[in-house]
Amino acid sequence: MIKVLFFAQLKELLQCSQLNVELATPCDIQTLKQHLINEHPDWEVHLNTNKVLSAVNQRMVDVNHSVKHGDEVAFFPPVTGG
Amino acid sequence: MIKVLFFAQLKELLQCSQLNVELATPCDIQTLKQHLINEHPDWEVHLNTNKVLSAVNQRMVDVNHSVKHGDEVAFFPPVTGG
Amino acid sequence: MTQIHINVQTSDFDIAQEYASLRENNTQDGAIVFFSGLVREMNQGHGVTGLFLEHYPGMTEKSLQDIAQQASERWPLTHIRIIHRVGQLQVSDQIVFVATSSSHREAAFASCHFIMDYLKNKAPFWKKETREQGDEWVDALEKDQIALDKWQPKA
Amino acid sequence: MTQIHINVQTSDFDIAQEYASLRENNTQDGAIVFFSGLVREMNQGHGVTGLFLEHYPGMTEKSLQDIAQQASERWPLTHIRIIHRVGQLQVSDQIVFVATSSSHREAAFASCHFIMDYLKNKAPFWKKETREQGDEWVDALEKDQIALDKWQPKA
Repeated sequence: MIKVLFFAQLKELLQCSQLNVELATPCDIQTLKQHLINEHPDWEVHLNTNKVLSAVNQRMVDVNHSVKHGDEVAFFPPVTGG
Repeated sequence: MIKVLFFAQLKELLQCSQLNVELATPCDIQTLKQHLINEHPDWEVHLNTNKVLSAVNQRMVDVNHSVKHGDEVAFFPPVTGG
Repeated sequence: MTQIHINVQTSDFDIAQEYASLRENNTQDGAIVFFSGLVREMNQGHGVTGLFLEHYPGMTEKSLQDIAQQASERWPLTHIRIIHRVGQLQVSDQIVFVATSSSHREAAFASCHFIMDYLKNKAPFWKKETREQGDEWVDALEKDQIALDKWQPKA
Repeated sequence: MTQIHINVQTSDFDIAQEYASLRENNTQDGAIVFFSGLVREMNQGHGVTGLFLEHYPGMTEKSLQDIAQQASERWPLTHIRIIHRVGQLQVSDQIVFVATSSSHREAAFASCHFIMDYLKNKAPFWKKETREQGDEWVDALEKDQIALDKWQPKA
């Protein structure tokens, strides 16, 4: 199982802050995104954009980063703190 | 009359913090220095060095800067504040 | 060995207390640099009456720790303190505080600036502004990304 | 229009009070940068137990005003505060304080750093250290002069 989190405007657009995904792992972030889009076709416009950043186990990664069972994956917009 | 001030180690080396000079003015800083050295030959080693900075009327200037009657001229070592 | 303190909190902070902590039993540092970020009334051309800060608990602390660690490897620092607030803030409120101390001012200035530039780009905080026309998420600015260029090794 | 405050004083200063002055009625600034310089126990390789600061009264204030003026022309700043102490100081004492505030952090960081670099080279202060072997005037360092290079217009 993979725990998937969404933050900020992405969370609001998807109307979802967290869900669990069962996937043949290891896969990569892009595959996980595609899986989410297959389940929720209206998410494509929000997820399939280079404006969405990804983290695996609380570290930022790129879309080729691999994901395995037990990982925590997060998707969010560019950060605006400070 | 020109008011001449010395600061920090230069003041200690010359054992002088202030003196007044009557000079045919306008002249320049280098001429004023030479006048002081003529009056105090042991000051030459301390005054005729590029380690000594000059100010006229409380603004840093170079040795070609002109000096006139009523000016306040200061000589001091490189500054070390902050 | 740099002493690193990181705090992510809803409550306000007292810069005098932070400054006192940096100076306590500290006879080796000649230079302390501080940055403090405040909620502005005008941002990117529109009026703001409040600011909500969302973050990613867990990752936030890790990312700030990681940025502080990088700074401590790059400059000889005695202390690094980072405080970032989350939750609902008002105009003029303090948002973020970064302080670095070192024997020398160049290290203190550069490291404090470096930490802020990285925090702006790498730490998972998101600002939602309360505007007259309603609440809006703040857009990330390209200039904040460009600000990182100065910290890249020269070719 | 930048508000400039300059103080040359024998007494200590309270950075919390300075910070409060910068924040007072200030809803436009997003960034405050502070520098504070302290008396170190070790300097240029020898132990120090005290520090005497001589200055050139009159010129000191003018030169700080002039440096602040240059900074205010170069960056969009709301406030500049400079405090420099003179007279007899002890280890860990505060020597100098520079704060700048602006809408944006790049201006606040750069201007505070600029003011310190120019103060180090242009303001008529001289330090005499109390060392175990007796009192000695501090030598100016070449690196402080080199620090000005970064503020020259690029060729």
